[in-house]
Amino acid sequence: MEPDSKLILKKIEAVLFYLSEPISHKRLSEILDINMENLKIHIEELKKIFVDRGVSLIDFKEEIFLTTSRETSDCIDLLIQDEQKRDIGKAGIETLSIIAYKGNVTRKEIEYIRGVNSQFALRGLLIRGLIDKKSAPYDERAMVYSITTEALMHLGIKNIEELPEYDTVNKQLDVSNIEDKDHE
Amino acid sequence: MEPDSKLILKKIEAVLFYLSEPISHKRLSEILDINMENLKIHIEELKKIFVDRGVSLIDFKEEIFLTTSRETSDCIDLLIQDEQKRDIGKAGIETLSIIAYKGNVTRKEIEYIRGVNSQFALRGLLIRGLIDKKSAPYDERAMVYSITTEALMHLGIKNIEELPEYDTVNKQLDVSNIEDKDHE
Amino acid sequence: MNTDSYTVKTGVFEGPLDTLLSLIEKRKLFINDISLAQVADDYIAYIKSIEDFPIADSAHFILIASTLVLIKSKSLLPNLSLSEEEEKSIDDLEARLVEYQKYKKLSENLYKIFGKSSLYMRMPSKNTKILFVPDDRISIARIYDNIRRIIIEIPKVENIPKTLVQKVVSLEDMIEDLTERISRNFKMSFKDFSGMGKKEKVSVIVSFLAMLELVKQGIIQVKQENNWDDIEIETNTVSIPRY
Repeated sequence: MEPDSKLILKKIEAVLFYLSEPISHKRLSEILDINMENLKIHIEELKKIFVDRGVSLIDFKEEIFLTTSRETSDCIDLLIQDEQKRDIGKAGIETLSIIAYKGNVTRKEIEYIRGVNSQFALRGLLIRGLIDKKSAPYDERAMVYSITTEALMHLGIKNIEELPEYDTVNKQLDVSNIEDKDHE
Repeated sequence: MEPDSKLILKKIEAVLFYLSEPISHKRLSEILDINMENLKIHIEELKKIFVDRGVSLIDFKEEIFLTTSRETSDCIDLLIQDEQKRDIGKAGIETLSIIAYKGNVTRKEIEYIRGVNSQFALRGLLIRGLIDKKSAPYDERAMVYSITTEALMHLGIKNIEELPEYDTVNKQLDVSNIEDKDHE
Repeated sequence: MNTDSYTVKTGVFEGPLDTLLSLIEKRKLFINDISLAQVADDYIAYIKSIEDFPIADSAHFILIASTLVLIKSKSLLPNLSLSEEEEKSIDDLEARLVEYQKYKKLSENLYKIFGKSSLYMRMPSKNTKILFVPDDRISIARIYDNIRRIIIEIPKVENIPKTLVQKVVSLEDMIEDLTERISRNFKMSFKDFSGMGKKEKVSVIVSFLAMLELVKQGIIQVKQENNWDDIEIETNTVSIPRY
């Protein structure tokens, strides 16, 4: 295979891997900047690589995506159960505490308060339904996190104001104008 | 390869694909219900599959995960459009370099080399997830910083040895040792 | 200059080692006592030009300035004997500069590849089934304990130690003090002026620095008869110009 062709294959694989959802042939051809005909040739080539593997390539109705293969499904089920059974960990409880007391809080604020990256902690809490994520009331594009009603019920309270010393703690968590502080 | 072994490989691949975040060797061995020794054999086997592909396997600090390969980054950049990606200050990149090349290093050592207070540079790197902080192996109370997989990914490398001039620098570092850190 | 080159934003404050290294590199010199003696004046001029010292770093700046003064005075007064400790601080400064230069170069190379051809993890799936599965270890008490601890650890900007600065004697004050005392006594010894033996080492060094500054400006002359002898300071003019 020509080197160029090899790179196209790699790029298709990378895009499919990165996106966790189906992508249309058309959009894929735009991203790779190649024509549809050329794309289809490469898709057929890529299918050969994904035979008898832990990940399968599905090409259906002009849409294409990667998914875990059938034989591994019991293992993935185990993984999902394990994800949900595990201790939420130090990062998880810290992040949850901040979200509980602060209410509608951005990832940036959480990370500023904790002083560490909290991407995976947030993801873990989301998957378990302890927190949810929505657009901020003040800005459509900003995403804010808050504790779910189910989580509050689990804690035996109806709203966050019932948390111990809610008012004081909420004020102490104020980190507005954090931009200015983050330089040397 | 035995059919059983083939299935283990598929399962590892599926788990890594599904999780989309690093998983420790230990947890992976539990989910697959195989011992660590057996797991490591299979990880090595799997690495061979992921040579020269659109997806790379990274095995760093006893954690493993899949990422897109560096040759495909322009395509993924198109999907992400993260303008802040290269946004790291002089203090940030200097501090990151010291941590990357020296490995487990204390704040004091970093400040001795840079000659300036590095508190905020360290915080910025921690928040971005480019470094992490833990107790030193030699002393519980001493905190040391080290580079994360996230940082490797940013630099487009799969392991620390791929850092520019890593070998040369490390040889020099073995010779020079900083005495009298306290005379500052 | 292309946009990818490594540049320092204007107005960004540089540290003492960085400043010193730039001065040496600007003259295309290697790091050694000769080049350090050559750039000592530039470095001191730089310190004097900065109005807002970052509090946390000013002590570092002055300490490095003192070492530079030692190096320079040794080059000006070859008879001058330095104590073992002083010799060591000179060696240390050279070693630190070499070390810093190495990391600075490495960081420039790292910057070239930073974020250039990144590897990416898979995007988290949007269709992940969300099941409410609390961890039984989550309780109000645990949340409260955690938040109390977190609040204590939120960085307070004003925590930067100010005490460091109080210990450091300002160069300007020293020069003024020296000028005044010289015009009063006409002839005095460096030992008397600096309070050697009584004051902290930093203060002695800053005095020396001030003295050299005055020599350079032609206000005073210094004389040292023999090694280890005290240094005599004399004024050239009776009226001391203000500067």
